[in-house]
Amino acid sequence: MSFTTKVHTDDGVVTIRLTGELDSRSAPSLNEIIVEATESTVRRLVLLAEDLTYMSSAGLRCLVFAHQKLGRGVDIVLVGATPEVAETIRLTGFDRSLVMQGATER
Amino acid sequence: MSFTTKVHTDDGVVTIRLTGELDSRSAPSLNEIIVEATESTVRRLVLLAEDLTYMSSAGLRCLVFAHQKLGRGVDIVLVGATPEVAETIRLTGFDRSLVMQGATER
Amino acid sequence: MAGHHRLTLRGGEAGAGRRLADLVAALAGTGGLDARRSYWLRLAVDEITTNIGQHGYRGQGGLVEIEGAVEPDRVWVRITDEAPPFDPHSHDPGPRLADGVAHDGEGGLGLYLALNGLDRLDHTYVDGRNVNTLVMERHVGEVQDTDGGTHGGDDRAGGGG
Amino acid sequence: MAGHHRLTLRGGEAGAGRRLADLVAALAGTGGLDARRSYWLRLAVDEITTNIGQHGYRGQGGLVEIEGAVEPDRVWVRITDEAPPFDPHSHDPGPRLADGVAHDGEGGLGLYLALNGLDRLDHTYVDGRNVNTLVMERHVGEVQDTDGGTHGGDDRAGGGG
Ligand SMILES: Nc1ncnc2c1ncn2[C@@H]1O[C@H](COP(=O)(O)OP(=O)(O)O)[C@@H](O)[C@H]1O
Ligand SMILES: Nc1ncnc2c1ncn2[C@@H]1O[C@H](COP(=O)(O)OP(=O)(O)O)[C@@H](O)[C@H]1O
Repeated sequence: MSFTTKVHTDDGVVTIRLTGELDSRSAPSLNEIIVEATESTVRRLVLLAEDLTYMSSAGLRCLVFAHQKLGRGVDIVLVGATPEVAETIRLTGFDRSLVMQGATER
Repeated sequence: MSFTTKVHTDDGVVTIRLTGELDSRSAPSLNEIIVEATESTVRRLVLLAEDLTYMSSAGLRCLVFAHQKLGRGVDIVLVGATPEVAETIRLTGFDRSLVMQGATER
Repeated sequence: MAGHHRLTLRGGEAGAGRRLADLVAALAGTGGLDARRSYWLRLAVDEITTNIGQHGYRGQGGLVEIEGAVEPDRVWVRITDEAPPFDPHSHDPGPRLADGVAHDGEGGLGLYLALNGLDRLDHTYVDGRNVNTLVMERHVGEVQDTDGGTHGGDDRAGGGG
Repeated sequence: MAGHHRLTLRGGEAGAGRRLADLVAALAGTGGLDARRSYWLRLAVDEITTNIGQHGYRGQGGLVEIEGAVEPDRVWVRITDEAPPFDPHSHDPGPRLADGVAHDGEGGLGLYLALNGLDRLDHTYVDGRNVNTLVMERHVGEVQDTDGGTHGGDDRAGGGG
């Protein structure tokens, strides 16, 4: 009674390959996969900022917006911010709402 | 004043690479990208059914569930259903709510 | 009796679906049902057995006996349970289907599919038991094939004999 | 006057940000401001100019004149508009920041950043015009560098002379 799925999402098109037998026992797992594939399930937002050369208060408001959009349970990680971008964030106290990390190896 | 983003989503982790200058002119585009990356934006659900060897009414209810979940604007495409699965769908009139397509080349 | 199979389940048992599928495959193989009729017989057995567990016993479990055999003119499967009396024919989703509301999320399609796929479904309630007898006729070609003894044989056959 | 630049904008003009950035880069280059002070001067110019367009002219457009020059002890940028009188010092988000509500989505951080980054911001309202003068002092090292005449030159310099 095996039933397996393979999900692929590309630009709003969710493709699910169904393999095997879909009955009352396997149906709940497909429902879960449909929910997962179609609902927001963001667990973490990582912003790579090494190449962000400038950020005004309008950019700061984007971070605020993301924070509100994602809610408390979701970490926002800012990676490799330049000194000025980092200072902008610290000056406004927003460093308390996100995780600031050093640059990644590329 | 160029600002570009590159978004990558993997298992609930959304990574956005920010390049260039984020000011009041480019901020709206980042907001849009945040919305897109964090909200459901499924435009189409494709179910590849060539290897679906059995589907009872419980499986049919999954399709009904997906249909309700996604709403009217989103096509559900069922590709390569076997004759029995196709008949199950037609018997219950659900073929009016999804697009049935022949098998794909693999 | 040729190709007689029996299976006893307690509702909600994991893996019952596989064993039911094997039982039907064995009967269909012996009886020489074609793939299509074999599929619909399996679906009917699945739907009715699933309903007994879900609705009859309300998910609490209970005895379900399945037996089946091949006779010269037909393959039958008999499903017996001790849940409250329920005649599958009493449920007619026809009007809802005609209204195009089959997919309103309320389910109620399992019996419709089961009844549609079978040649006959008899229900009786005797001695505190529902007895549903599902019948698929063996067509001439099928009967002949079966007499040959090899066609359609399914070596995944499970269940007792 | 050395390194004098002028730029006239109508609010909401596309590409103004780039031209403002170039103007500041040219002044900072001539004035020998380090990268950090150059950045904050540009940010202050951006924030104040953006506010004039958004709040002063309410997105309807209006005259904005930007001129700037390098003097022996400082780099200044003067932003003039014909919108209703508004003194940037009248806006103090300090209490909100102290309460940790900076990120409540109400904005109001642009002027805070601008005032923080500048050495001085003077506002006057004369003849129906807001005149904001943004000042960055040239530090000793920067002044010396600039006297050499080559350090920090930025050939992307835009705006009139
Ligand atoms: N064994 C049973 N005992 C009691 N009620 C039943 C039984 N089987 C089916 N029913 C009733 O008939 C309805 C239709 O069943 P079915 O077509 O299989 O759809 P579903 O199980 O998805 O509701 C069920 O919702 C239930 O109310
Ligand atoms: N040129 C201006 N004319 C009128 N009001 C202004 C002007 N500049 C700023 N303000 C007021 O000061 C507030 C704070 O401005 P600012 O810190 O830049 O944040 P924001 O523009 O994001 O609201 C504005 O919301 C607005 O009410």
